Parts: sequence; C-alpha cells; structure tokens
Amino acid sequence: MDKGSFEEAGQKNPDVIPLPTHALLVDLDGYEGPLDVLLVLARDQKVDLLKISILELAEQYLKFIEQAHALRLEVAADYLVMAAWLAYLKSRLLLPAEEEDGPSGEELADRLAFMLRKLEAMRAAAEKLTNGSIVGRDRFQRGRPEGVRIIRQSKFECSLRDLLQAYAAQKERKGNDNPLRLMRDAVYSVEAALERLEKMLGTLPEWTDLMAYLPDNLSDPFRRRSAQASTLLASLQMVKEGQLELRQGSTFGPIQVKKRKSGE
Amino acid sequence: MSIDPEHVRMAEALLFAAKEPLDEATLVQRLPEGAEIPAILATLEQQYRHKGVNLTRLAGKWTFLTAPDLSWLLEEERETTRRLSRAALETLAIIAYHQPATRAEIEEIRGVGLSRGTMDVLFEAGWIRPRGRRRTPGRPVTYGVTEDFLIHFGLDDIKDLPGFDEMKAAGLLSTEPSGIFNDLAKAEEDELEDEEEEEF
Amino acid sequence: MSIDPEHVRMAEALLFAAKEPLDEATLVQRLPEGAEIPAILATLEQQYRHKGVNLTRLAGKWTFLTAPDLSWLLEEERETTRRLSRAALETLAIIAYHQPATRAEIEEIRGVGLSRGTMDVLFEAGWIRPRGRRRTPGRPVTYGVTEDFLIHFGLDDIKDLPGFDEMKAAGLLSTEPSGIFNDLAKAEEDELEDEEEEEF
Repeated sequence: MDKGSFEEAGQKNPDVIPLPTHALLVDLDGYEGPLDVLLVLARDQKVDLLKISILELAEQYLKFIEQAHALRLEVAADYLVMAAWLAYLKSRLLLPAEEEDGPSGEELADRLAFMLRKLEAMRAAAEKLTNGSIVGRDRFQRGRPEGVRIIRQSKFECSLRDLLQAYAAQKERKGNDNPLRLMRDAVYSVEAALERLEKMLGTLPEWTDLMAYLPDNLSDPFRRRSAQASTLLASLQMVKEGQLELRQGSTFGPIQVKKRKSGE
Repeated sequence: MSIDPEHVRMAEALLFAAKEPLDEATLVQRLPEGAEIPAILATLEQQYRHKGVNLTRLAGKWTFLTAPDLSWLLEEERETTRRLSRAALETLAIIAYHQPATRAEIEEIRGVGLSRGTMDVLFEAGWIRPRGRRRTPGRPVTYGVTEDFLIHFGLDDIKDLPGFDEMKAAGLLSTEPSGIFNDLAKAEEDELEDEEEEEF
Repeated sequence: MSIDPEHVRMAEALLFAAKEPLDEATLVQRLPEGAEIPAILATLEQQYRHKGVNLTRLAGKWTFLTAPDLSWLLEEERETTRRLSRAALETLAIIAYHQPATRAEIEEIRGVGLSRGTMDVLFEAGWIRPRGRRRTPGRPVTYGVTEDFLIHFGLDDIKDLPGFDEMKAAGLLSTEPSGIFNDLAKAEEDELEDEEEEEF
C-alpha cells in the first residue's frame, strides 16, 4: 500500500468517505491512514463522535488489521503503530485503574476521540470549502478586464559612493602599465601642433614651409613623422577656420603656409 | 456628507477595468485627493447589490463578481480547474484553518505522513506559502494560505472560512499535539511549546 | 411591454463575464426563451450610460467598456529603478572629473572603446550633456555633467567631488595611484584653456 495509490483513490472519489461494508473493510487502498480507518469505523457506530465507544472502536480496528494480515495485505507502519497503541489503550481501559504515572485510560481515549473530531472537522471544512462560492467556477470576474496601461519610466539608482568607487576602481585597474600612455609620449598630438601653430602664427607673415613650424629636437624619426602629420592636420583645421592659407607647388612638393589677413 | 458622483464613476471604472481585486490604498492613490473611498465603496456596493454583477470584498480587496445565483448561467465561462486529491484538499483545509501550521502538525491532524507531491500541488496552485519558522527545536517551517487562496475560494478573510468561529470555540483548531503515541514509537516527537514564530 | 428584471441581470452577468463582446444571437441563445434581447440591451445601455462603465456596441456586438472620459485613469506611470552598469558608472565618473571631455578622451582613460548604449543611458538619466566642441580636428563634441547630476549626488559644485587624498582616506582606493591622478591636477590647471571651446 503506497502513498501513490492513496492519492489515486482519493482522486477517483474525493468527496465520499468510503463506508466499511464487509468487502471494503479489507481494502486498505481506500483509506488515508489509520485515523481515517478509525473515523470510518466510528461513523459506522452511527453516533456522535462525542459519545463514541473508544473501546469498541479499538476492537474494530484491531480486527480490521487482523483481517488485513489474514489476507496477507502489506500493512504500512503507521497502521501498525496505531494498532499497537490501541491494544495498549484497550488494556488500560479494561484493567482496573492503578495509581500509575501518566494519563489514565480514559484520558487517552478522550485524546483519541478529540483527534478524530479534529480530523472530521477538517474533512467537513474541506468539503464546505469546495462547495462554497468559488471564483472562476461559481462567480466570475470580468471576462475582458481592460487593465491598466503602464507607462514605464526609468529612474537610475546610483550613489555618490558608487560613483567614486567606480572612478577609483577603474584607475586602480588600469594600473601603471597603461599602453595608451606610452603611445602618448611618442606621439606628437594634433592639439599640441595646433597650439604651436597658433602661437607662432603671425611671426612669419610670408609663405613659409609648414615644416618650419615643427618643434625642435625631434631626433626620433617616429616622433618626427608624427609631428609632421599632426602639424598638417592642425594647419588644415586652421584653414577650415579661416586663419591660414595653405599651398603646395607640386606633387610631394613642400607645403607652405601663410597667415590669412582679415578681410581677405 | 455627500459623495462626489464623479468619484463614484472613477472607482467604478477602475474596479471594472482591474485585472485583480483592488485594495483601498490603490483606490486612494488613483482617485483625486479627498475622495472618500469607504463611502464610495459603500455606495457602489449598495448600487450593485441586486444587479447581475456585485461589488464584493475578497482578501480585503474589492472586485466586481457575477451574482452567486447566476452561476448556472455562466457554464461556458467556467474554468476547468484540476481537481485536488482528497489528501491535498484536506491538507489545504488544515493549513487554512490552523495557519501557521508546520508539516508535522498537518501530519498529526491527518494521522498520516504527508507525501511531497501533496504540498507541491498546493504550492503550484499558489494557494499556500511558507510563513516563517516555529521557534521550537528544529525550527520547522510554518505554512499559511495566500491571498490567491482567499480570492479563489471567495473569502474576504481567514475568519470567513466556513465554521471557523465554531471550530475555534470548540478548541478544534489548536495545533497542540495529542501526544497519544508518546508512550509508543513516536515518543521522540517534537514538543511544540508556543505559537511564537519568526516571520521570514 | 415590460421586461423581466431577472433577464436584465442575466444579460448583465453574461456581458460582464464574457471574454469577448457578445452578439444578440448569443444572448438569445443563452438567456431563457422569450427574453426580449433588444429591450434588455436598451435598458442596460440606459442604466450604464452615465456610469464609469458603459455598455457599448462594437462591430455589432455588445461589451462593457470604461467610459471614454475616464480612460486617463487607466494609465499609470511607473518608475522602475535601474542600476548603472560598470561601464556607465566609470564613464560618468570620468566625465565628472575631467569635464569637458570628448568621447576619445573617455576611451583613452578607460582604455576601452565606449559603446553607444553607455552614453545613451547617461543621457537618459539626465546626468550628462554635450557642452561644446573641442577646437581640434574633427571638432569632437565635449561632454559635461548636468545640474541634475549635481542635485542627484548632493553636490553644490563639481569641485566638491573628492580628490585623490580624500578618496584614499575614505578607503575607496587601496593601492597607489597609477599616475593618472596627475591628470586631475593638470586638468585643473588646464581649465582656462578648456574655456576656449565653443559653447553650444
């Protein structure tokens, strides 16, 4: 007898508590544990659970287990524990009450009766619950709720600490060996060229070779080429802004610059 | 005290349009300042009392529902819900009436071990949730029912469960163990001393 | 001609619970025989005319809809809080410390390319703005932080951003700086030159 078959039995017949007809009495699969068996047996006494004869119930239960054994049905441990306890209860109820420790037989019987009442109450409650007014079965919500259209707006969460940490962390992460920084030293930037050109502009009012504007002491050929390129770019920028004029006499010939006079 | 009829219209529109029952806080938030929500709801409840649709309170929130006596008419709208097994149904009832309840308490009341699948089915349906831990040895998890449970079963509050007050008065809802097996095999069963529990 | 009020209730419940607008033929079919559908619909239309919900005919079928003048009630603006990605956070910090900064400068400092989305997020947050163009070839746009940025971070002035020593004291930096902080000091010196840029 496994739990799975319990569930199945319950599903087939969820609301009806099986009555202990003789045939059913030995069919353990129909029961939800020993308390369930006791409850069904108690119902068979057809009396109020408050007035039930626990002694009689215990005897019926023990007979039920006996029959199960006789039929070589596998009886789960739960049922056997209950049987052992009921046998003990029976002995306490039948033997004259001695001054013993612990609860008396009557007290134990009351406790069992109370447990049965509790289970019965829950059985009834479950039934009432399913027979009540269930939304989606008995009462209905609106079939086409229009709902609420949600217009989302993002709000960003960020504390000053987050910001500072991010700045500090990225600086730490980059560390000392920053390849871009090394490049920067070798490269003569366009900004620098622009600055130099602008500063020197006007000191040489006539057509002058652009290369004259290159910084001094460019011994490294890479740096020199970089300076040439940047200075040319800077001069083009200044031409665009109307500060300079630029000319080249021939292909690959020298490039000459001259300050553009205002008003020209 | 007169209620602005425009406010009543607004509450009506919101409650009709909502996909779920709305609580009063939501209505306060969405209606103009000074709208007297309780009075508005009372007015609507009254207006719709005898209509085919009623304003109903479920789990402390408000929603329009078709009138209970018209259930038969709405056969086509009926949702087919999976029937719960007897074990699942009883477990659900025990959790609802005894919440917060531990697994051991559920097993004690049913007198049988709880298979994993039973609780899973109830979780999946969205009807039960863990509520906290009992401050007893082993700190067992306690379970309770959800708002969805109340809404599905058409209840405003757990106290509206059928027969709740009577059962409580009769002491049938205490989770104290019977202790009947203490003399036997289950002597080591956890003693539950108090109802105190930690919320999650 | 009198209409059975029960039929009105039924039609009301059906129209309310229906998943789609209902045509008159469906109502005829689902209501008890002899129900005068057009009259019932006219009654309901009349009853709901001035309510928050109206009975409306759509494509020859009937349904309840929120009153058109209340549709604004059903719109909700919701703020969702989002966290900035690390890239966005770093970019923002660099702009704050180095402003005005061009895209290329940010990329150089971070050592990685800047994806379009990163700047977009910062614009969306309202924390950065274009400030002008650098007078260098290509005239790249420079960026700076906004007043909203200062407000959000509780700064009175961009100069209130802590410097290296303070950051280190606050435990934000654990190792010696790479020397890039020298740029910071330099950036302050360069400030006059930066003013040369054209404002938008």
